[in-house]
Amino acid sequence: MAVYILRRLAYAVLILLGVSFITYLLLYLIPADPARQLAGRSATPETVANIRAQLGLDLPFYQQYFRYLWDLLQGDLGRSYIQRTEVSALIGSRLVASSELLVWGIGFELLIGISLGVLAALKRNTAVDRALMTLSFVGVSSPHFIASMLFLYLFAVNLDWFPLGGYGTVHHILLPALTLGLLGSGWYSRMVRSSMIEVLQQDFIRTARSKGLTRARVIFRHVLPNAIIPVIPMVAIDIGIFIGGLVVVESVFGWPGLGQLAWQAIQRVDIPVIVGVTMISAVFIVFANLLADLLVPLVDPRINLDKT
Amino acid sequence: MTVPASANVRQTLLSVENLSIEFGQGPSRKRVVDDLSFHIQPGETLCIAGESGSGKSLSALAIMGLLPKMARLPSGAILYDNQDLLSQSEREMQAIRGQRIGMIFQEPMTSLNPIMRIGDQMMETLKRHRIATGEAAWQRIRAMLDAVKIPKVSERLRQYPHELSGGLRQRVMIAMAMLCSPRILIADEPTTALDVTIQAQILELIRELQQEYDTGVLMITHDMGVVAEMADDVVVMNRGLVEETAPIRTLFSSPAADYTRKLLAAVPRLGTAPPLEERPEKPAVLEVEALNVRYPMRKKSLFEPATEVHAVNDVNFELYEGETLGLVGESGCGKSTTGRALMSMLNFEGSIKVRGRDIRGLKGSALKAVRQDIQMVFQDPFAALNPRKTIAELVGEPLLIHGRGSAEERTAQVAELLGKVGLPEADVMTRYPHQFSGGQRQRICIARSLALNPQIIVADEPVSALDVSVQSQVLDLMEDLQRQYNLSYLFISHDMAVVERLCHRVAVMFGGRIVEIGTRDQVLHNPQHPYTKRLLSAVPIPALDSKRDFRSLLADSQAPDPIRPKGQAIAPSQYDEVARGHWVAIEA
Amino acid sequence: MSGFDLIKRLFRHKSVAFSLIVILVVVAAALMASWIAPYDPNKQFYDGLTMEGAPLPPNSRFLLGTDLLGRDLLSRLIYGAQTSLIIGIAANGIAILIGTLVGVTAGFVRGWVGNLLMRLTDLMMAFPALLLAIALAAILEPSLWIVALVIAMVNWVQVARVIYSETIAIASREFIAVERTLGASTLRILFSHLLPHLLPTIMVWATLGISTTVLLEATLSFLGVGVQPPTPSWGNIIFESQTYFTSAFWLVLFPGVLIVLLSLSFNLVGDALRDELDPSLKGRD
Amino acid sequence: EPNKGGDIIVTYQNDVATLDPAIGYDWQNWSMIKSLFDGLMDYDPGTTDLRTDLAESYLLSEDGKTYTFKLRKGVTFHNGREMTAEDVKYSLERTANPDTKSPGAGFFSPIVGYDAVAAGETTELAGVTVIDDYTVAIELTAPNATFLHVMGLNFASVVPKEAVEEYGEDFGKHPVGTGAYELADWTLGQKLTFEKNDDYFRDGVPYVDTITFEIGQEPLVALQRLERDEVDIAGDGIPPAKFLQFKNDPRFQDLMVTGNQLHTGYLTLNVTMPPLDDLKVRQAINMAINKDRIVRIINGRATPANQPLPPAMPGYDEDYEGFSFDPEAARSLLAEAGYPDGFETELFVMNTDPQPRIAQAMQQDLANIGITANIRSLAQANVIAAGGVKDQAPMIWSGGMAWIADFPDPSNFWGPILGCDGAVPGGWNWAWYCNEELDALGAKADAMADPDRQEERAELWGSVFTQAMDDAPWVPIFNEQRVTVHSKRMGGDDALYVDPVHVPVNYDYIWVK
Ligand SMILES: Nc1ncnc2c1ncn2[C@@H]1O[C@H](COP(=O)(O)OP(=O)(O)OP(=O)(O)O)[C@@H](O)[C@H]1O
Ligand SMILES: Nc1ncnc2c1ncn2[C@@H]1O[C@H](COP(=O)(O)OP(=O)(O)OP(=O)(O)O)[C@@H](O)[C@H]1O
Ligand SMILES: [Mg+2]
Ligand SMILES: [Mg+2]
Ligand code: NI
Repeated sequence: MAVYILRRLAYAVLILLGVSFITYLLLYLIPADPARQLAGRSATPETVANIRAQLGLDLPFYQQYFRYLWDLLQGDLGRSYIQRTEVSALIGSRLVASSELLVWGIGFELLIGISLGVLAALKRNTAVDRALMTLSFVGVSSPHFIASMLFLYLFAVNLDWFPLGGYGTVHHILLPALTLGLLGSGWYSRMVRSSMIEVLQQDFIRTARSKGLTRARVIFRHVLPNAIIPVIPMVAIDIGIFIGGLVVVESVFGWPGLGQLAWQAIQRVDIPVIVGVTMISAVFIVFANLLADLLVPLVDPRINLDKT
Repeated sequence: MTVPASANVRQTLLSVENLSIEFGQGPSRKRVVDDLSFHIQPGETLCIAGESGSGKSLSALAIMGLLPKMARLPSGAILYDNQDLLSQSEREMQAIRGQRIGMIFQEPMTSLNPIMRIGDQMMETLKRHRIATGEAAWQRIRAMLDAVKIPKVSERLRQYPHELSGGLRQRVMIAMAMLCSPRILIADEPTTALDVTIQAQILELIRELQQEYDTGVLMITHDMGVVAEMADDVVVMNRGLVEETAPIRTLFSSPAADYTRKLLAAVPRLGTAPPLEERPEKPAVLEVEALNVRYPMRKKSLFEPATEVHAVNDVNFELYEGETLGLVGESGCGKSTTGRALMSMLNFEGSIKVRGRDIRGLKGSALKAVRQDIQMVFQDPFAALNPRKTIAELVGEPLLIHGRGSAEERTAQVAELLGKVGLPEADVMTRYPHQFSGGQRQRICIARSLALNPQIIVADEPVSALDVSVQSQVLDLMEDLQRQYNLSYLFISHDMAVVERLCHRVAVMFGGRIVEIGTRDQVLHNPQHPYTKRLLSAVPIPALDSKRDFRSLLADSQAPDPIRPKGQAIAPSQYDEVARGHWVAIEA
Repeated sequence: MSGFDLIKRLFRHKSVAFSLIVILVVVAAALMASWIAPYDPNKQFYDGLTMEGAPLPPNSRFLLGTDLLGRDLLSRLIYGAQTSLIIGIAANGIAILIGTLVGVTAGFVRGWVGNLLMRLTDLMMAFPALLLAIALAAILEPSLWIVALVIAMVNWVQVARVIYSETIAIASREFIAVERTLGASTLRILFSHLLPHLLPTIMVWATLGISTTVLLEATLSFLGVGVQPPTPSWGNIIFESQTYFTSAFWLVLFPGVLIVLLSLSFNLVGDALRDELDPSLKGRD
Repeated sequence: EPNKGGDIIVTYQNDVATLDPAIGYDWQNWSMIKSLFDGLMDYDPGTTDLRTDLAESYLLSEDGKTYTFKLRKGVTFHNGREMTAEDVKYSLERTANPDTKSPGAGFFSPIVGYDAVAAGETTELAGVTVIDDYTVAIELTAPNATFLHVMGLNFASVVPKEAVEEYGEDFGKHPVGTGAYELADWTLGQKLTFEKNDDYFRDGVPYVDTITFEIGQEPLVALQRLERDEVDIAGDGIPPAKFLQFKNDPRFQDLMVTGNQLHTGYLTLNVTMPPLDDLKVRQAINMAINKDRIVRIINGRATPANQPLPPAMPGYDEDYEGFSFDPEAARSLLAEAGYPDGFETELFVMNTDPQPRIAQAMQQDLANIGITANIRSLAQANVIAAGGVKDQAPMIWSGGMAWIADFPDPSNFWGPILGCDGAVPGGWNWAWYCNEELDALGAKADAMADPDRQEERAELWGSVFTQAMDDAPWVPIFNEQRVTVHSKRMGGDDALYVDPVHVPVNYDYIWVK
C-alpha cells in the first residue's frame, strides 16, 4: 500500500511536470504579446521591449520554461502580468472558495445523480424511468450560463429563497452548488441506473432477500454499495469537465473562485495566471484520481492495490 | 395424492399442494412447474431430484416467495405452519424468510455480497429478526460458524467472501441460513459446484445441523449419490412434472416411473466400470517434463521479498495416442493451470512436447500450427462462448482462422460437426449461446474443439456442470470420437466415477504435484497415496445403504501454502514405482 | 440480418421511430439547407430589428423570430444544423474513435505502446478540458474543421479512460482466452470479439457526447476561438444571445430544444440499436 | 446641499488589477486610483476642464519649456507624512524608470532627461528640479501644449517613497497616496473597501464614508441587485441585453445616466496592404458602411461619427461632412480602382459582445459592394498582436480596444493611432498610416503651449484630422456614449456618474441622499 502510494505520488509529480510543460508551450505558441498588453497603447516600442526583457519574454522558449520551473521548485508561481500580484496570492485567495464549490457541487451531483439513478433503476421501464432519463439529458445538454441564470431568476429573484449571488454562508453556496449538481448529475444517474440494474440481477441480492431483509435494506445495504463502485473512478474523470462548468457558474453567482480568475486570465493572456490555474486544477484532477484509486479498494475489498 | 406411510406420524411442517408455475402470456405461455405436491416433517430430508430445467429451483423459490416478477402461480398452495405462504404480503414473507425458512443457494461464489464482511452479513440476519444483538449476537454467529467447522472463526468474521475458498463460502452460507434456527432449510444444489471432499464435508454438516435443530430439509440435487446419502423421501421431477414421489428405499429398490429408472441407470457409479481392454503400446503424442508454473505476486512493501504462487510443481507425464488420462484433485491443486500450460496460455518452465515438438516459446505461425494438434474444452461452457456470436460463427471460427475451406465448405463442416455432437437441428446454427442449455453449450464447445481435427483434446471438467443424462451423452460422445479419430484426451475432473468410466490412466494432483499416477485400476481400486485414499472415501455412492461416514473428512486437510518467495527452487518430486506404471510420490 | 430489417425493427418502438424521424429531419435540413431555409441565414434584414434595435419575436414573416442582427432565426437554425451535425457527429465521432483506439490498445495490447498511451491519457486528463481547447484553438486558426479537431482532441481522453478499464474487464473473460487457443490473431480478437462488447459503452458516450460537444463548440465560439461568424451553429446561436434569455427567449429556447432533442434522439436510437445488436439481451428483461 | 456620510456598494465583474498609479491602466481602476492619489493637475468634476490639484499654482516660462509648480502646503499622505516637492520628483522618476514597467512612462518623454532614464543610464530626471519643499520645476525639451494634461494623468500621481519601498512590487495592493479615500481593506478576488480620508486637503469632500467595491459580479446579476437596492452603482453599466428594458422602464428613468465620452469607434484600413493601399478602395469602404444601422444594432447607444475626433474633444470639426453612406458611389469607386467584382479580405475583431455583431454588420455592408470580408474574431490580445504586424490585418474594428482618450486633448488621438510613431511593429497605428506632413502639423500645434493660443491650436489639430480623412485610413463609425445606473439613493450631478476623465465614476463627489 505504502509503496503504491509513493509510486503514485511520484507519478503525479511527473504528470504535473508534463502539464506545466505543455501549458507553457501552448501559451508560448499563442500569437499574442503580453508585453504589449501591459505597456498599453501609448507605450513606445522601447518601453515594450523593455517590459518584454524584464518578463523574460525575449528568451528562447526552453530558457523561459526552465526559469519558470526553477521558480516553481522554490514555490514561486510568478507574478500576474495584469494584476502585478503574486500568482500564488491570487490563487490562494480563491482556492478556498473554489474548493468549497467543487466539493459541494460534486456532492450534489452525486447525491442527485445517484438518487435519480436508483429511482430509475427501481422503476425501470416505466414512465418514471423514462422521464428521469430524459431529464438527465436535458441537464447534460444545458448551457451552464443559461441554466444558472434561470435558477438565479427563479429561486433568488422570484422566489427569494436564496441570496442573489455572493460568497460566505451555506446559504450562498446552495444555489450555485445545486445548479452544478443538477447539470452534471445526468452522467451519474445513467451510470448508476445501469449498474444498479446489473447488481439487482446478481445472486447475492437473492440471498439478501432470502434472509428476510426489508426492501430498503436490500437496496441500500446490498445493491447500492455494489452499484456505486464503478462511479468512483468516474468522479475523478468528471472533475476536469466539472471545472469547465465551474468557470461559468462562478461568474453568474459572483463566486470568488478560480474559475473567474482563469476566465479573466485567458481573456488577457495573463500567462503566469493561466499556467498557475492550470497547474492547480491539474493538481486537483491528479489527486482526485489518486484518491479514487485509493478509495475503490476501500469500498471494494476484491481489488487489491498490491496486485494491480 | 397419497401421503407416504412413514410420514403421517409426525406433524407436517411444510406442505406444497398442486403448485404450478408459469411464465409468459398468451401463445408464448410456458408452464415450468406443473402440479407439484410434497410434504416435509421436522428432522426429515426431502430431496427433489431431476435434471436441469425441470423446475426444481423455481419450486424452491416459490416457497421463499422469491420468484421472478414474470412468474405466475395459476394454482396451488404452500402451507407452512397452517398459513398459506402464497397469500402472505411481502412484509409478512420477509418475517418468515431467514427466520422460519432458510435457504442455501447453488452458487457459493456469487451468493454472498462481495463487499460486505462475513460477520456483518450474518449479523444483519440476526438484527433483522431481532434474535440477538450486540455481544450475544456475535456469540451466536461464532457458535454457528464453529458448528459448520470453519477454522479460525474470529478471523473469518472480518474477512470478505473472496478471501474464502468455495467450500468455506458454502459453509458460511449454511451457517447464515441456520442462524435463526429455521424450521425449514432449503438447499438448492448446495454442493454441485464443489469438489468431492468438500461436498462430503458439506453434506455431513447439513446432516449434523438437522439433527441438532430438528430442521426439515428440502434438498435439491441432480446427483443421485447425494440423494442416496441424504434423503428420507424423494420427489423426481422432469420437465415440470412430478414423475415419482417415494421414500428413498422404494425409489432405489423398485422405481415406479420409467424416467426414474432411466435416471438411475445413467448415473455412473464408482467401481462399476467394466474392465479395460488391453491396449497395445502406442507412441506418446504429448510429453510433459518438469513442468513448473508460477504466478507472480506483487510486492506488498519495499522491504518484503517478492513472492509467487507455485501453481504447478515439477509435473511429468506422457499422453499416448488414443488414450485418456484423467487428472483429478481438489480445487486449486493446479489442474486447470496444467491444462492452460499445455495450451500455451501462460508462461511455464520445463518442456511440453506436442507430437515431439517442444512448444515452449513458440510464437506466431509456429504456435498457430501447434494449435491444430491440441485443443481445449473449457470448464465453464457459457464463459467460453462469446455471447454475441451465433453457433455457426463460433464453431466455424477455428476453420476461418486457419483458412480451411470456402464459406460454403465451412458451413457444411459446421453442420457436420454439430451433427456429431448431437445437435443436428437446422436452427441451431443461427442461435446464440444463451439459447441453449448447459449440456448443449458444452457440446457446442466440443464441436468447436473438434473443428480442426486435433490429435489431443484437453478437457477441463467438461461434464461437471451437466445432468447425469446429459453427462452420459457427452461421455459417450467423447468415447465415440476417440474411437473414430484415435483422439487422446487429458481429462480434468473431480468426479471419480466419471474418471473411472472414461479414463485409461489417472493422475492425482495435490498442491501442484502429481502424487500418484498409474492405470485406472491401479489408482482407483488400489490407491497408495494417503491423499488419493481420502479423495476416494469422499465420493458418495448412488445406492442404498451405502451412506458413508464423512465425519473424518471434516477436519480440513491442509494443502501446502502455494505462495513462496520468488525464485525459490523446489525439491523435485520423488516417486516410488509400486507396480508397473504405477508411481506414488514419496512424502518427505 | 439485413440493414433494412434492422431499421424496420427499430421503427417498431414508437419513441425510436420518433427519434429516427428527428434525426432524419435534421440531417435532411442540413443537407438541403439552401432549398428549405426561407432566407439567406446571413442576411441582416433592415426590418428584422425594431427601430430600437431589438430582435423580433416569432411572427408570420420570421417564423421563429429574428436574432440580434435582424437575421431570420429559422434559416440560421437550418444552416446551423450543418455545423452542429459536423461537430456533434464528426468531432464527437473522432473523439470516440481515438478514445476507443487508445483505450483498447492500452487495455488489450498493453506493452510499452499501451503504457505510453495510458500515460498520455493521464497527462491529457490532468488538463482542464476547456482550457486546453481554448489554447489549441487559439494557436490553430479557427475554422469549422479545426474546431472539430480541437474538440476531438480534448474529448477523446475520457472515452479512452473508460474504454481502457472496460477493455481490461472484457479481455479477462474466458472466451477471449479461448480465442487465443484457437489460434486467432490479436486483430481478429480485437475486432471480432472485443469491440462488439464495448459497443454499449461506446454508444452511451457517443450519444451523451453529442450535446456536450455541440455546447463545447459554442463555448469556444463564445470565447472567440470557435467557428467564425457569421457561420451559424446551434451552439453559437445560443451563446451569442445567452444574456438575452429574458428579453428574447426565442434565441435561446429554439436552439436549446434542438440540441436536447437531437442528442436525446441519438440516445434512444443508440439504446435500441444496442438492444437489437446484442443477442445476449434477447428474451431477457 | 450634498449629504455627508453613508456607505455605498459598487460592483464590477473583473478583478481590480492594481492600484499602483504608475501601472494601473484599466478603465476600472482609473478613477479608483484617482480617488486614492492626486497629481499636480486634475479636472473639474464631471468636465474636461483642467484645474490644479496638489499644485496650488503653476508658472510657465517665457520659452514655454519650464513649468514651475507651487505645491499646496500641509497635504499629507495616508501614512501621515506631509507631501513635498521631493515626492513629486521621486514619483515622476519612478514612473519613467524602466524597472517600474509603467505603461505610461512614454507620456513623460517631453521632460528633459527622460531618454537617459528610459535607457537605464540614470534614475534621475534631469529636467525635474526641487527648488524648495513646496516648489518644483519641470523643464521640457520643447514647448508642449499637452504637458499639463500629462501632469493630470494617473501616472503623474504623487506617491511616498517610503511606502513604495516598503511594499516593493506589491505597492499596487497597498496604495498610499494623498487622495480623498484610502484603501481600508482588500480581500483579493472579492472586494475592496475605500474609507474616507479625513485629512483630505479639499474641504468638504468626499461625501461618502466608505465605498465597497464588490468584485466578480455578473453584470446582469448586479443590475438585479441594484433593482433591489442591494447595490448602489453597477460599475459595468447596463449589459446590452438589458439596455432596452431599462431604457423603456419608467422606474429606471432617473437612475440611468447617459454621457458622452472621449471615444471613437473606428475601422482601420491598412494602407500598406493591397488592395487597401488604393485610396479609392478605402474611400469606397468609407461610403459602404451604414453607420446608422450599426448604431441601431447597439440600441442607439452611440452617435454615428464622420471624423476621428469625438464631438466633446477640442478641435472637433462640426462642419466636416465626411463620407456619406452611398453604396452606389462606393461600387463605382471600386470599379474605378479596378475591382468591379470586389475582392476578398479579412476583418479582425475582438471577440466579446457586441463587437462580433458590429463586425458582421460591416461585413454585410461590405458584401453589398462586393467585398468579401472574412471575420477573424479573436481575443483582445491576439487582435492587438495582429494589428502590430505590418501586413497581417487588413481591417480591424477597434471596438472593445478602442480609443478612449487618456486626456481631453486632440493630440492624444493622433500620435499612437494615426501618427508615424505608432506605425511601427508592435505599435497601435493599425492602419499603418504615416503622413509626415500631418505629423509635422501636429507637432506645430503641440508646441503652442501658450494658454492664449489654445483656440488656434485646436483648430489646427482639427484640420490635421480632417486632412487625414482625405487619405481615408479609417472608417470612423460611431462615438459611444457611456451609460451608468445607480440606485435611487445616490445623489450628485449626473455628470459625475459619466465623468469623462474620472472614468467611469467620480467617486469623490457623489453622495448619498
Ligand atoms: N425468468 C424466467 N423466464 C422464463 N423462463 C424461466 C425463467 N427462469 C426459469 N425459467 C425456465 O423454467 C424452467 C425451470 O427452471 P429451474 O431454474 O427451476 O430449473 P432447475 O430444475 O432448477 O434446473 P438446474 O438444475 O439447471 O438448476 C427452465 O426451463 C427455465 O428455462
Ligand atoms: N492468475 C492467477 N494468478 C495467481 N494465482 C493463480 C492464478 N490462477 C490460478 N492461481 C492459483 O494457482 C493454483 C492452481 O489453480 P488452478 O486453477 O490450476 O486449480 P484447479 O485445480 O483447476 O482448481 P479448480 O478445480 O477449482 O478449477 C491455485 O492456488 C490458484 O489460486
Ligand atoms: Mg436450479
Ligand atoms: Mg480448474
Ligand atoms: Ni398431498
